Amino acid sequence: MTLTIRYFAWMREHTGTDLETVPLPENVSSVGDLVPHLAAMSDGHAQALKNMRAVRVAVNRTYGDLDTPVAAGDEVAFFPPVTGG
Amino acid sequence: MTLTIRYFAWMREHTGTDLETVPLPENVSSVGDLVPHLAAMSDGHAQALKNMRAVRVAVNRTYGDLDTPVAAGDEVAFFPPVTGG
Amino acid sequence: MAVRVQTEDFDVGAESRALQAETVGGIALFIGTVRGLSSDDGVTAMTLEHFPGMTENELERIEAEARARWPLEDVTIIHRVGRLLPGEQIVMVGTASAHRKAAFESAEFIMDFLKTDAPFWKAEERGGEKTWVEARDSDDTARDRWSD
Amino acid sequence: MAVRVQTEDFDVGAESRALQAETVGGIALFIGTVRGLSSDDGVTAMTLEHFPGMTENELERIEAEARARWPLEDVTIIHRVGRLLPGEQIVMVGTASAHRKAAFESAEFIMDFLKTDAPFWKAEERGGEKTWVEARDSDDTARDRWSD
Repeated sequence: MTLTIRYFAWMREHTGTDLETVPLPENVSSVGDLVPHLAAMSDGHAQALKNMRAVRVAVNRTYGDLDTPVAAGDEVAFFPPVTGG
Repeated sequence: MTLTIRYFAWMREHTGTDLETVPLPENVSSVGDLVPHLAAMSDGHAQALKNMRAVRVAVNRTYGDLDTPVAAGDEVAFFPPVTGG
Repeated sequence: MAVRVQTEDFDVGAESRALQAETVGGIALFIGTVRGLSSDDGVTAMTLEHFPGMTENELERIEAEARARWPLEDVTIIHRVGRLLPGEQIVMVGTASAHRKAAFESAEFIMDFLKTDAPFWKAEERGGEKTWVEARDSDDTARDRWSD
Repeated sequence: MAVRVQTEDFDVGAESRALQAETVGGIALFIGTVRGLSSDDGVTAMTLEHFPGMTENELERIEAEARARWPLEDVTIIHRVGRLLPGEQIVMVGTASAHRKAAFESAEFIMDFLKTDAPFWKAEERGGEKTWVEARDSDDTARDRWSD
């Protein structure tokens, strides 16, 4: 009953990790439910997840948003708006 | 008191020449005035210049039309709509 | 699907030849490069990070959308990652079609969506300082004009 | 002004590198090729004729108009003449700019005007028969959309 969480770019630098496995908290069924639990993990996490309007989310490598469902075994990735090309 | 006349592509094949020097006919002051004189030079010329709506004109290497002035020493080129690229 | 994410450079001439075929009349290529010191505010290097697995999925999805919109014979999308110096090539999009309009439009479409949807991030170095590049609204605008 | 009319082939990779510079962020290239036998109604070769002197003037005029409309760092226009076989390269337009939109749009603009204004004519061979290609209304339409 775990989730895989990924962070990229400046969010990775704030959280200090690019990949972590966390237990699926009770009563979490969407990305929006999950974010406060992750933000509570460290000051860096809180900093990274402070402004969710500036963050993009992918669940199982497909773009989602705060309403996207999450369930045990899912990979949830957080990253800034992209700047490639 | 001559003009240099050039023909390209199928017009060149009809007239049988890519370049000819002709005396500037009397009372010719525009491309439109000139065309009947050229068309009278041979059956091939007549054929090439039969439908002037299908022909483009350049005087001294700049696009013109039937109203463009011509004077002694000018180069007048006739060619089909272009098809390069 | 011809999508590649790689650290090594690519050869535009070879990529152009690979897009050529009996049925192709026009090839459109776009090459994005790292702007140099003199152009800008003193960028000395750039590092490109991406989300392996998701990046390829997104590029293939963008390619598939382009192929659904235009009659394309072939498509190549190459994006480099890692550290790049001014003047280096970052990205290439190539499209081959019987007709030039389809080649041009689809290459621009792919670049516009790549810029907003493919999970790449650029960090710029200026002297010893590293700064993450911020996304530009103009890239969203460029993408959104395809949605009519 | 980088305008060339030539019988010999050109190297897209070398041309792309030549367009690169400190101030360049994007290079757009278009390569027109001779469509092959299988695509079409059996063209076995193509001959391109042009009006030496006027051709170069027109290409330089088109380049100058593109440079007046977009902030371009560099432009290359190469057009081959003579006899070409299926698969061979006919034309290349390359534009380099700080910004991709300028590079894309200006390359398409140059191709559209080249197609209608540069004095080149194509004759196609099918077996022993030679036919002059007729101009297409769609090329005039493509050019005219730039006039607003």
